[in-house]
Amino acid sequence: MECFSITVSDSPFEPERAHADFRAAALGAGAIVAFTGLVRPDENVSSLTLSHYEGFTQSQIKNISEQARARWELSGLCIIHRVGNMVVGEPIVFVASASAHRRDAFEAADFVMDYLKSEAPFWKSETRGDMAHWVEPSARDIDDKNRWRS
Amino acid sequence: MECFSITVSDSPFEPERAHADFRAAALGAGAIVAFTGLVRPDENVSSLTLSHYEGFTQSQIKNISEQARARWELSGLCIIHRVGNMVVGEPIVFVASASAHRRDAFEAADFVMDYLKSEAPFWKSETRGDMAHWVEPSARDIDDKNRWRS
Amino acid sequence: MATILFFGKLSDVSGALTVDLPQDVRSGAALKKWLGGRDAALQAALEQAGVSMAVNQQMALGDVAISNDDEIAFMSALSGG
Amino acid sequence: MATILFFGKLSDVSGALTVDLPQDVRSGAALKKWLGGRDAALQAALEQAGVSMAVNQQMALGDVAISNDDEIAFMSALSGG
Repeated sequence: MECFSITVSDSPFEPERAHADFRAAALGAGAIVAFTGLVRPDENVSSLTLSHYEGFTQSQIKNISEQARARWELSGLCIIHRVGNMVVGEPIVFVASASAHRRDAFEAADFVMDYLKSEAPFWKSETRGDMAHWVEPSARDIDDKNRWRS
Repeated sequence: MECFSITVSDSPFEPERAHADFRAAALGAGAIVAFTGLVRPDENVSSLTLSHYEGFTQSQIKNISEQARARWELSGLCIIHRVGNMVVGEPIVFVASASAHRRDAFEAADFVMDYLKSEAPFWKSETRGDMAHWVEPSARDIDDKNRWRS
Repeated sequence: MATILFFGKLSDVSGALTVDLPQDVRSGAALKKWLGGRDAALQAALEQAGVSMAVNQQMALGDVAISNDDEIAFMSALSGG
Repeated sequence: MATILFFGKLSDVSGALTVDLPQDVRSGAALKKWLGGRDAALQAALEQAGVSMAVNQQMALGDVAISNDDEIAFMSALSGG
């Protein structure tokens, strides 16, 4: 059974719930890799808000998902991304890939995360003290993404 | 908070339960990568049994865990391995790594899995028809492990 | 009427607009120039590095044709997820 | 008495043994030879590729010293997890 899904939502989600649903749907896969990104504690940041462009953001993520499906042998790929206001420790992103082969599952999840972190249409705003400011992708995120150029 | 654990058990386990416990313990990490290995359906295999050498197997896995901790910046590494008789779809192995950095979490989980699949002291027996036979690591597993030689 | 959306840093400078495009504003580049002419702060923001454009939710370049039926988005440099 | 354990394919040939080691069996290699001399099937199995040895749960080579207090394990080629 195949299971490909993309969710962008301002509601909190439980990575373990998503993992259980994905594992049930991806029945028959030998390998599941799940990445969970969490809001890290930063004593200078009091608030984190992620904006997106409804519809466009989903379709750009769908492109990434389709690239991953073309590149690796996957029986499932689940992408969940939080938007809106988030607090420390909350899950921001969950990417799970299922495959018969361990390597395909690892590489696909890694690839999708690198694209999400550098090219997906999200705009992040952090409040430090009284000042909200927009955050751009780190040089590290851009380097990570460039690993996949062939 | 740091969380490093190794479990080898003949009791079934829930990857999602392990993930929830790990996420709670690794509070403060920005990235969690979790690998789950499941018994794949194979119409020719009626039964799969994994043996280990109690104590020795755990200490060999501990070596691998310590190598990963030395190589990557991790705030947690959880390794669970099933032994005994297993049925299709059951989780065999769960490896979760937590880090401030996505890349460290991905590479550490990938590394640990490659070692578990090729060098950990487990002996796998499959029953095909009436015949039980011992399985050796695949050439693919050995190639995967060799990627980490520096 | 065309819908003009702004994302990221640009959304601090302008909210969404619903506008009747002048006859001579029929490309992405012409729209950018026209919007900048109405608002100096927006002009400066639109000229920052990393600003991209989408027309009807498709990535577009300056020569893209636009009309009053379109949804045009100007997006500041992406943050990533 | 020394405890001798067998894992993997080797465990099909012999169960665990508790033995009083002869005076001249004081290395891993000597033990392997001695066990093989008692049982031709075990001798063949111990000579297969990939067989490794541990003494008191530490990986060991043939020249490792052993005594009657030790736990010695012979392990067939590993399957991996």
